[in-house]
Amino acid sequence: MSNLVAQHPVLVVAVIKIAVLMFLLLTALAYLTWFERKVVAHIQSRWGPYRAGPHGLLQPLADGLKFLFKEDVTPSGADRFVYYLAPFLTLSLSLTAIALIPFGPGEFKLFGQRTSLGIANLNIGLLFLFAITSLGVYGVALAGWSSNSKYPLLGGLRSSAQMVSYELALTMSVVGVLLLAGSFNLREIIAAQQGFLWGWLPRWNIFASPMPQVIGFSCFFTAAIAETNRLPFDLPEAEGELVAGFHTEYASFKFAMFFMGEYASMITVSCLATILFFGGWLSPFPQIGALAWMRYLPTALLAAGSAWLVWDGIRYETLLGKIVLPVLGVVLAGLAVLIALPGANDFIQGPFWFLAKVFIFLFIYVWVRGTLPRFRYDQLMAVGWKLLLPASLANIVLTSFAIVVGKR
Amino acid sequence: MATTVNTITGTQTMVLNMGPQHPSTHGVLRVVLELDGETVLKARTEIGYLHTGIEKSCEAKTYSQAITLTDRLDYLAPLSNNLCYCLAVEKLLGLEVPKRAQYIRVLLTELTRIGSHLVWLGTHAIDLGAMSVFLYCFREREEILKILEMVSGQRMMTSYFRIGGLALEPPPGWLAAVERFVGMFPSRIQEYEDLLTKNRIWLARTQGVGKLDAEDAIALGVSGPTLRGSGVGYDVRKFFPYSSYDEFEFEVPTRTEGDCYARYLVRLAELRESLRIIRQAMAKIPAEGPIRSEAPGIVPPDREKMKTEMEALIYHFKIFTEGFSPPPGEVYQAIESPRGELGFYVASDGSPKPWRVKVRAPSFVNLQALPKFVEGRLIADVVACIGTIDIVLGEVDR
Amino acid sequence: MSLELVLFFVLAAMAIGGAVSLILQRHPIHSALSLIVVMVALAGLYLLLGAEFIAAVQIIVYAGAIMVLFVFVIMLLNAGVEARTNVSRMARYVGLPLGFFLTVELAYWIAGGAGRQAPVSAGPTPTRELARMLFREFVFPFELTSILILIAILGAVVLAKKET
Amino acid sequence: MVPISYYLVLSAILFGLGVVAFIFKRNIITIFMSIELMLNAVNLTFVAFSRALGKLDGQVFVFFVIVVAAAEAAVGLAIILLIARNQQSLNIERVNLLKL
Amino acid sequence: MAETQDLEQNPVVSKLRAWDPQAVAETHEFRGELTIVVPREQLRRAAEFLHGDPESQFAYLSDITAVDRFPVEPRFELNYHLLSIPHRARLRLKVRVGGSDPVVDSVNAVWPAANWHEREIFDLFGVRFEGHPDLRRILMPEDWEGHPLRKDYPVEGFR
Repeated sequence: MSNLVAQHPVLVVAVIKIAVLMFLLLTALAYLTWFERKVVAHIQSRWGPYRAGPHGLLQPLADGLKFLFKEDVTPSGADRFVYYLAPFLTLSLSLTAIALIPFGPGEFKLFGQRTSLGIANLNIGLLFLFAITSLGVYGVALAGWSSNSKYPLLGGLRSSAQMVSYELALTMSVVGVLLLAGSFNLREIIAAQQGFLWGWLPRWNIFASPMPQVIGFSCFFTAAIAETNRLPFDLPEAEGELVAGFHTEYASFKFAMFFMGEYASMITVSCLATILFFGGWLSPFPQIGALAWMRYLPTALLAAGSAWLVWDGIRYETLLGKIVLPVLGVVLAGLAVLIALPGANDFIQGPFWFLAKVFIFLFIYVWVRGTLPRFRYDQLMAVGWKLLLPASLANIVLTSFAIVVGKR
Repeated sequence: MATTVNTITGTQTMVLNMGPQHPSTHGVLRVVLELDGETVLKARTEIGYLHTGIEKSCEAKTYSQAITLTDRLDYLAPLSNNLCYCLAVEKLLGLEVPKRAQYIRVLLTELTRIGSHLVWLGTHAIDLGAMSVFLYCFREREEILKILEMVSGQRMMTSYFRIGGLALEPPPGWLAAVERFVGMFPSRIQEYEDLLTKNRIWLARTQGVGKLDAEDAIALGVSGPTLRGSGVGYDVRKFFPYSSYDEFEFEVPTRTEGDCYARYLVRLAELRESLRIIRQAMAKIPAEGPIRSEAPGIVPPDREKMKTEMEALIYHFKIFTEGFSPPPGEVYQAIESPRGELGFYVASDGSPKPWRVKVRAPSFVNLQALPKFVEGRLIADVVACIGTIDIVLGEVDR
Repeated sequence: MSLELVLFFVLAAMAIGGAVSLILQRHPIHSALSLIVVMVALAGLYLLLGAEFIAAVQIIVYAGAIMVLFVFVIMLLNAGVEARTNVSRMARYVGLPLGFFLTVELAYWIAGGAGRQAPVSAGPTPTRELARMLFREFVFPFELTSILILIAILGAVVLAKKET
Repeated sequence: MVPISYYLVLSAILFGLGVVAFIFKRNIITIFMSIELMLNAVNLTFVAFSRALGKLDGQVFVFFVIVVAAAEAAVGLAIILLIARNQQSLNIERVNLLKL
Repeated sequence: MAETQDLEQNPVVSKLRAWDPQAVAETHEFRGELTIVVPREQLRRAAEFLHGDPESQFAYLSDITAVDRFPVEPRFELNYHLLSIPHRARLRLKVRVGGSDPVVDSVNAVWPAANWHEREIFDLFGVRFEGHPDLRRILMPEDWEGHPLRKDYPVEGFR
């Protein structure tokens, strides 16, 4: 085996990249919950987490510990194997999906291997992403079935029907993008969106000629919210009706796995929306004289953030906050300086814009959750089959027509 | 898993126990649903999980002591219960309450109505998934509870109305607090409406759901907004005015659709009408004047008198040790509580303890309509229908 | 042993294990899960064979749609553990040996006969080529499948509606 | 390099197992699944040969097989649903009359 | 407390008298509330009449209350609080039931609202309602012994 590894240094690099990404991702997941709670709290005019650490920054840690140490109850009569399998399936699939996401255009060297940001670069990357997400339904359906309880069963039934229906709309809504890009490869899809219309409007697929993918994007994002079981489509877990839906009988870390799986798929879907419709890591500003300072936007933002942290930290009520927040601010300031250096600055542009767009989508997710009521099951199906699917089909027809006409 | 075969359609049905522990049953209500897929074939309502025997307890208390028990009935509108019980006993005694106390009673019960409707709106919305509305409503309810605390010293179990008037002189500055609330509240109602009234999902979830026509509504004896949403303009405040309600100008909002959305609109309109009544009451309440009627032996004397007059001290002692004895007879007094016609039947045998106290709880009667609302509809509608009846289990089970 | 061969054996073991488990499991859900394992393993084998598109379609359609449908139906019908009824004697005493024999024979002949054929050099087939074949040479059958699917949808709807 | 015969042997074994499952299972749904298993085994052969011969026809065939399998699953499961409703059982031995 | 003379002029009372003299056993008024005592056998018919009669239209049943007058016999009083929405009038129908055989006709068919009220009275007083579709205990557990609101049932319950 050891010679196998020596023969294939790619494997070593891949393992290291996976470890780093996994670490970053799990941290991001934890802080995504913090972010969601904070944003929803502010929408609802309350403070959100505030006790654990300054601004509740240690809340994810506290939550994690709580999940680990809670009693883990298995309902009697549960199908044990499947009951344990389901959360693993959910989490591992949604984590796997992120392996296919490219985070930036740059390349770097590791153990003499030139390698890119992102783990896998497949020719049919998009198809594979869909393949993995299409398996996601098993986690939910099996969890519902194996709990041997009625609410989870109903939740599981709902989810399998819902996810299968919306997957169709999800897949169909990106066909327009595929037609424009002519490739399944996510990097090539981004590359196809380079350039500007009339010198200022980025040629992202959402604006692209000959056929802006506005319909496609609306369908995609709606279906994506449904695929990730978030409000207003969170029927499989609808706490008002089905208590907690498919994960009613899950506690402790198994519950946390569902939770993390949901947030991981939120990230995946936001990344996909960014890549397919909003130009991935491409900057929205043309690199012309007046806007050249945009290269230093990440630095500026970080610097502003660090200044605010220091200012806020000094005034903070608790001693811990008085120490932690300014230190964080100084670290951010250091980062800001670091990414202003010429070599790093080029490298950081792609990931910066990519993550910024992903962040906006995640914010929209939370915003929607804070605003809308929930659909009823039959209405949900009606939206999926009678609105989203025809709209995305129409989008395909219109796009292909526009391409044919455009070629003339 | 228990599945039974429905003999009529030949399909397998599933019996689902919704509650008594369920997030959307607003307490310990249990609904036994027979489901075909997600469609409700039959619904059976089981209550009694919060039965505390309040009516029996009343028979062992003096008339004044029983007031504290009424707080626990509809714990979202304690002052309505206080008011109804006091009015019933006052009717039994033939006691007239000073105008100032009457207006303060009206003002506070209307505040309670707003508070109760806010809880209804918030929980109804969160049942249907609109989480933010819930927190907005509780934000405003907090202000009301603060006013109640200011006046009575208690946020929820107020026991502020006493037989013959009020417990205490309201503290200085309380009207300013009401004023602040009244000034702020209309924009807040608008906020809820912005989030819900024209929201497509909200419309889809409530319109045409939980239909009840006027005839069925009357036959089932439902009252309050549930009845008025079906187009019957029965409001006790207008029909049998009590506590000077006839001196106030207000509308009784009705809708004819008879669905959840109609009831939602009725209740929202009631919020505005209550505000109107509160504004009028604020103008009417005299700055000075007695808050208790002059009835020696029934109404406790003022603190001041008690310390100076021998007679008053004796009455005070007698009232709080053995109570007072109304003449034998029976009365039924109804008021319009936030949930509908709240009635107290009080029978006296001439002793200091009521012979029988019966609460005509609006939630109890309205809840009977639930199977009518949900049969043939989906599980998700059950939640909407329970929410739209606006039940309080403390009152249903008593 | 080359990496490819290792992968092949791992995936083959997964596939065979899944198939055996499909037979041995008595609850339909477990059988369905076993079959999903087989399908995922096969998708991996397709990748080894360079058929990227087919591998993705295998997972999306087979594992992600058809098997979900199976699981859905099993959950919907609340199917219990399979009754252990007596297998027909014919199947037990004639069918099993025959099936076993058939498998061994097939394997033997294939291993002996077709094994000489060397595999063509590596490199995934471009999806573009596959698309070209589908829409040029096989365009008629391709369009026919859409009619087939339409008919299947109609059939399913009619069958499911029959009750009412 | 994996010799093509390995794939073919694997395919044969899978097909055989599919046949065994088809014969031995009593539950209609499982029997249906064993058919899918056999189809899958055949697909593997197609892809393997397509690779060995350097032609794409095999993959196109697999594509068609998958489409047919999907159509079959839709109709087949609808039939199973009907049987389950009318017979209250999924046991193949109780579905011996040619009627639903 | 009864001013029988005056009440003869009351339209509801006179209407009911005119319809069936047997239906009114006695009438009283206390604090402006009209009470008509109806013999047990006549209750169902009187209810139907009051519900359907266009001049009374007591279509709305507010409440049914039972009172235990123990140890007086007949022990139980059932008070039906009726409301006529078009006429804005209230009326109390009273029925007296003996303790030895506490049975009354159910008015469930006249006012469906009576369903739970009658179940509650059955539960807490032990008065049975003839013709009730679903006469089960409602507040107390199914296997509860005794009827808690009866006067011979101690407030603390049986220990």
